[in-house]
Amino acid sequence: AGTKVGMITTLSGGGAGLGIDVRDGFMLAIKQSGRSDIEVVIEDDQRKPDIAVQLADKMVQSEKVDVLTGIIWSNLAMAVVPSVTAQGKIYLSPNAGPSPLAGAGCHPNYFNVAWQNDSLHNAGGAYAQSEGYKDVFIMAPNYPAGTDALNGFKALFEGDVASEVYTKLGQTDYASEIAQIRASGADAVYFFLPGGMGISFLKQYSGSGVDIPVIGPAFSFDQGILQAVGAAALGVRNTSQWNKDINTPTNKAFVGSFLAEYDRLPSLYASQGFDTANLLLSALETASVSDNIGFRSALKAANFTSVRGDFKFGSNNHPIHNVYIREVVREGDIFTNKIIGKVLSDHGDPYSKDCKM
Amino acid sequence: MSLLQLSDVSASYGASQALFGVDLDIAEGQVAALMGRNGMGKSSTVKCICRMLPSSGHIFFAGQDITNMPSHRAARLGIGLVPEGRRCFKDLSVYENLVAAQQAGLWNFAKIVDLFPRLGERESQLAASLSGGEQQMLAIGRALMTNPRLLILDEATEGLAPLIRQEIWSVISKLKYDIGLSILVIDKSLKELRSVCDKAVVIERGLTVWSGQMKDLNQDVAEKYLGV
Amino acid sequence: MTFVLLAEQILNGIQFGIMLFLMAAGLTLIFGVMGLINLAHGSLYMIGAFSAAAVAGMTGSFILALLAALTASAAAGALVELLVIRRLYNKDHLDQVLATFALILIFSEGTRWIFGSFPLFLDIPDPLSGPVTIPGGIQYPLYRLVLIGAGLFISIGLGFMITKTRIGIQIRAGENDREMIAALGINISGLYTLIFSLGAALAGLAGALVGAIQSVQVGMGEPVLILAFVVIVIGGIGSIKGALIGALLVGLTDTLGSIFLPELLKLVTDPSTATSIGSSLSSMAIYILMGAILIWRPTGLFGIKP
Amino acid sequence: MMREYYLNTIILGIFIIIPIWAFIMDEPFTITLMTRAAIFALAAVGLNIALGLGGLVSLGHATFFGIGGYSMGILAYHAQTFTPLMEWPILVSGSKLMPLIWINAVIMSAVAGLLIGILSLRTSGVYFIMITLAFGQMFFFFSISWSAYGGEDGLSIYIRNSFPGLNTLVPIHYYTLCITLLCAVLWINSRLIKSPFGIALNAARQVPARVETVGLNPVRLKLAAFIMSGTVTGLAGALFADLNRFVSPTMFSWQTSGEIMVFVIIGGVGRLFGPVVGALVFVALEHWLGGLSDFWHIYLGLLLLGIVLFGRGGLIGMICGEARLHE
Amino acid sequence: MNNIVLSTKGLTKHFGALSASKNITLDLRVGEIHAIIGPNGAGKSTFISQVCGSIKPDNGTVHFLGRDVTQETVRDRAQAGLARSFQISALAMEDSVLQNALLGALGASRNPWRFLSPALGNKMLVEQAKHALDRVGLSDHANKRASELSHGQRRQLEVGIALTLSPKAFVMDEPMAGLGFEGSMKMTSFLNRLRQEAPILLVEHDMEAVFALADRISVLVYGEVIATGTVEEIRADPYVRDAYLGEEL
Ligand SMILES: Nc1ncnc2c1ncn2[C@@H]1O[C@H](COP(=O)(O)OP(=O)(O)OP(=O)(O)O)[C@@H](O)[C@H]1O
Ligand SMILES: Nc1ncnc2c1ncn2[C@@H]1O[C@H](COP(=O)(O)OP(=O)(O)OP(=O)(O)O)[C@@H](O)[C@H]1O
Ligand SMILES: [Mg+2]
Ligand SMILES: [Mg+2]
Repeated sequence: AGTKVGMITTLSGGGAGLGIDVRDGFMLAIKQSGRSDIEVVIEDDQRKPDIAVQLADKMVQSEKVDVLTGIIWSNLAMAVVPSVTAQGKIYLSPNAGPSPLAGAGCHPNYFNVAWQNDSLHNAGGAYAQSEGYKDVFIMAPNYPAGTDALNGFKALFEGDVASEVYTKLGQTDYASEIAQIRASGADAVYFFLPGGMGISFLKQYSGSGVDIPVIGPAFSFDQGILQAVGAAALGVRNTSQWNKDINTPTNKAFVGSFLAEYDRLPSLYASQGFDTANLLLSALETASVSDNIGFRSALKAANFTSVRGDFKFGSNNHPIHNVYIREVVREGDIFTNKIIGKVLSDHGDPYSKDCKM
Repeated sequence: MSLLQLSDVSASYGASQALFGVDLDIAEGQVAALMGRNGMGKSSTVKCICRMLPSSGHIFFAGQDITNMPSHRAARLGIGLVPEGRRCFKDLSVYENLVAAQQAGLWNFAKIVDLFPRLGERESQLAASLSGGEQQMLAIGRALMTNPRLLILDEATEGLAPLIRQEIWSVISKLKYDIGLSILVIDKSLKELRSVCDKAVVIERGLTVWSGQMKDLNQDVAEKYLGV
Repeated sequence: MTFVLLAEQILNGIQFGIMLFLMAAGLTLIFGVMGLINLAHGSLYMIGAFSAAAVAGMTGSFILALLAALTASAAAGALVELLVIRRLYNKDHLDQVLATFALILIFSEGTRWIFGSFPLFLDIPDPLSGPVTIPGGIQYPLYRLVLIGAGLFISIGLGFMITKTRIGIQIRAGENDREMIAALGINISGLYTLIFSLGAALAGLAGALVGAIQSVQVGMGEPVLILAFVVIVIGGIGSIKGALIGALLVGLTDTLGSIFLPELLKLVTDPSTATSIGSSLSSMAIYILMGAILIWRPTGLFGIKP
Repeated sequence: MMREYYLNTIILGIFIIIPIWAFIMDEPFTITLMTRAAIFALAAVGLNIALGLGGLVSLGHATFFGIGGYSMGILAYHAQTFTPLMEWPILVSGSKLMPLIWINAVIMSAVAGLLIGILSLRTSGVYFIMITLAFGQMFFFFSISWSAYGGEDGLSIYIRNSFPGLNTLVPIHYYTLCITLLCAVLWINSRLIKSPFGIALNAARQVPARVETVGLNPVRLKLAAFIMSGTVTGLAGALFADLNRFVSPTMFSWQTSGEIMVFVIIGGVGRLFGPVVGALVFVALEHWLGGLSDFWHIYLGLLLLGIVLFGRGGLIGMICGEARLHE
Repeated sequence: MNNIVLSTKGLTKHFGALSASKNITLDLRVGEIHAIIGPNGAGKSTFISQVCGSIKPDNGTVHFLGRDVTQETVRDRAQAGLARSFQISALAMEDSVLQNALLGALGASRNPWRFLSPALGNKMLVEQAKHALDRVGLSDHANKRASELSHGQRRQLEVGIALTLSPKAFVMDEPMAGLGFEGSMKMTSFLNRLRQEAPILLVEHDMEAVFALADRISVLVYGEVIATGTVEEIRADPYVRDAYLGEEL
């Protein structure tokens, strides 16, 4: 019998771009595999937790899928993952790695193919450290992922924190924070402001005349939104586990085929969707989904070539991979990223020690 | 030639029909009274004339068929309404109420203040806080400010002190004799109606049951249809 | 905290307030004066920003972009008024809520359908970019000063139009009794179409102006919408002066709250709890402000008392 | 025009027949969907008490929905982690027992309703809409940053809470619970409309000055309605959280308030079954339209627009005409 | 003096610079109709509102049934037996005529806090309401919506609601306004009988009715009582003729 995959992702409303990229990356890999025995059911969660839960129920109860994937946002993942894994389904996360699911709440049926939420922030701290910054202004929205981000940064940064600022979720005007940055005397700024918040901040920052260097995780500088930030982002350093210029045959093939298929450059999210599908395909080669134990160990072996290069799972089923630092550059008339160095090698996450499975 | 002519006008509020065939005719310069007991359809007739209530039948004003005209265009042809219950714009000042729909002509703000000095004293007060009678004056002033050819007064003396009421009646006569304005009046004071109006139309249950010269409105008719 | 920083933050608060006013200006007409609850106002704001971004992308001219924003949103406004809103004036607030909620869905997804799911680019024109130094030694982005100017200009213009001109009087009369003002010979439907599309144009203009320093994306209108309602209600519905003062109050509360609340709390608890509690309090601050003002003055600061 | 009474019977029939059919056909998800509709209906029936009867346009009913949800979330979370809810002055531990959770949700919502109501009822009209919205937003932002209970991530409760004698994990069992509660509340509501309180409240909505001159206190009447309304919506919140086995700040968001209000308006404000029809239709549309296209919100918007523009008094008004006077 | 039901002493009220009431002292005695007349804007409705409690006086007191009620609310006074009808109809327009009357009966029973029993099942309340409708001649319209009534019929319902309260005193603001010839006559004879039940403080511009009904008349001009007396005294008062009556009568 074939394999049925349920994908719950955000396809409408404000955050739709991310979900669409994950979906497209995922479907590209499925298509390239040429397998016709894999059926993917895709549903739109509208970025609402209750809808996501409802869709998960639908996938499990009436679609009777074997594997679930697709969720973009941590809070939606927290709503869906514990219950579907408890019901014996495999969940592969193409994005979002909230810390509870990596630590005490880990589950043998849950695999994260993207990153644990702290990863890129750890790398941010490490990079600031390696650049010799002494006093960094750090900023994130006031919600769990924001707190995680700043803690993640501080974990590998040994200098001083000039000021730790939590902004409102969805804030659009950063004049006051920029004034604080200017007055803080910091020698660098680290910020985590996903989506539109990051765009607003960067545009306003670049017009403010403050020229303290800025560092952030990949999310605010990804292919999808970089064009909207425009020149304001040029030169900004950001951390990422993937970039389109990673020089491996797999990655080159991926970038080329994605561009050919969808007529746009792949984003980080597309790469994660692609990896997720390839992980699944690799496990299907050696085991059947009906054999839960066997299939899980096939997944855990991660016997596929990730577009990001080396990839393996840690004890908590979260990635151990390299994290790079990228710089925003202009290529022709589009803005994109260029890797300028590796920050962390074979980096896992600190939560695996709390994971007992 | 008749200025306003209604023939066989009927109208309903949703499912309940209020008018069943009203006929009415006012010539240029005429003052007519529309009479009938409470709830017989006087105000509904007025609403039809002012196009606030959709109706069937025919309504002609100044030679034009206004039966299906939108309200504001009918008003622009020269129908000035003092509605039942005053309906002043409560959040507007007295002055603003008056100038809101002003049209050039004989009447202007100064003339209205001459007519009702009280309105001048309250010029910048909000209509909502005016006394009942003051609101009534305002509604009359507001209609005059549009300089109509036909003035419709629906219970315009309701709630006015006797002195002012007399004044309004004398204004009505003045409008009639000095400038030859056509007027349609609804009022409960038979005595004044008799002295000012040329003709009368009586409606009962939404039907015109009597119409003719005012002097012909005898005691029998009055008793039968009006209860006096 | 130094004096200059404090002064700068107060300036930021005022600036944010005026920006809020700019965003609320169109709504002041439609909601404040015409009395129509238009949830789709945020969509008109978004339409302005998107059309500006599209035209700026094609022509590179900011002026053309602004013109495009004005035209597109005014046209959208007029269309919406003629097709939908017109039938809602006589209905109660609830029907207006539902219909304009439906319009949000249509506009948001329609925009995404046309422009795709990714944010668009719209930037400050070169002559207006970069900071200037204002007296007191504060460096301030020139563009923001321009926004302040635009906001003040619009508030004065609107205030004049509503309180002093005949059109203003007629609109307010229509808000009290539409049927009656029509019976007095005013084409109130036509007038309302005009005013609605003027309100829409102002929203579009704000979207384009503000979009240059924020992100131009689907859904950008809704947070603004709520803030704009807050601003108008604090000031008192129908009062332009109220809206302006409400906007300043909200701007100042929001900006100063997010700075001082954490600082204040640091006096009593450890820094990281203080920052987190402080910033959650500060996100509630404007709602607490609104609640308090309405409890104190149930019709807002400058609203007409019932 | 169909008599409203018959229509209501048909709607109740739908709520009974479809789940039974789904149970027989082994379509558990259909039952889940119906459960969702029933819970939304309950929330909206709650709002309709304030909105339809009391004329209180509350754009903050998500407050109660969320309070109900967090009542469930917090109690169950403490039970699940074996930590006490509070230790002082008395030791209170969590619970996974639905009746207890419901009582807690109802009491908490009533308290919130009382406080919010007293303050909000000083205002009226649009100001009331906005002040209730403000309270909703306060709760929303508070819950987002309330890290003890998950903040924006919310709280996951891995196993649905229990009800004596039922296996709540079986969809049809849980559905039976929800639909029973819905019917009970509808019955109470139908009595309420015709009761002395209902008549006085109805008049207080239309002419408060008149109510006052006959010696009744319109504000107190409205406050009572607001509290009742809040408790029903709060109860629905607890059920909803249990349906999803999850609560998060979205339950407090203004969009949730808006949706609950949309249910009521789609069905028909002030109609006994208005909210029920509204919720059912909305859930059905959400489910079916979602499959049509990525841009299904456009269709949903057009449908809603059609309902407002062409149906006076919501769907029920469309089918049954203007509300009849209750004799 | 125990035949005084309602009295005011020195009632004063300012709206900004305007004195709407100046030192108004008057009373209402058992079995009488005390009419208050005066030019428009003289302050009659303002006075009535102070008597009923919806406007608080700046100065002065209101006594009802021997009790100082100046600080009491509209509701307290209504419960004590003071019934008011409005100058501009205040009815629950969406409800039936009967329900409107029922509201009054409910108010009289003082207990709206019954949630589950149908109001129309309460015989006593319904009887009370129907009786009141009967008396104002609206029983044929009991099942109509209030919004379907004509202006005049609404005025009748206003009075009907006041009746259901079985009050100790009536305060009526222009009950004749909007009634036709016939209606006015009926209302006049109705009020004439009503005074046996409870005295009436009557504000009215319809002089025919006032002269036919009033035992005493007070004339209010610019917020001040300039004269109080019997019908004959007031008709003869040259100043009142000047300020108010004009050449009528
Ligand atoms: N808005 C309305 N909805 C439904 N029926 C109405 C409405 N307005 C009036 N009616 C009905 O239409 C009939 C005629 O009413 P109309 O107001 O025209 O009477 P009228 O002659 O002006 O009476 P009055 O002298 O009391 O003002 C009445 O029976 C009334 O019940
Ligand atoms: N809230 C207010 N603010 C300012 N002025 C007011 C207010 N309420 C009433 N007035 C003024 O007080 C005066 C008295 O008003 P009131 O309504 O008592 O008059 P009235 O004697 O009942 O007149 P009418 O016979 O015309 O009904 C009026 O001139 C009115 O404009
Ligand atoms: Mg009439
Ligand atoms: Mg009066």
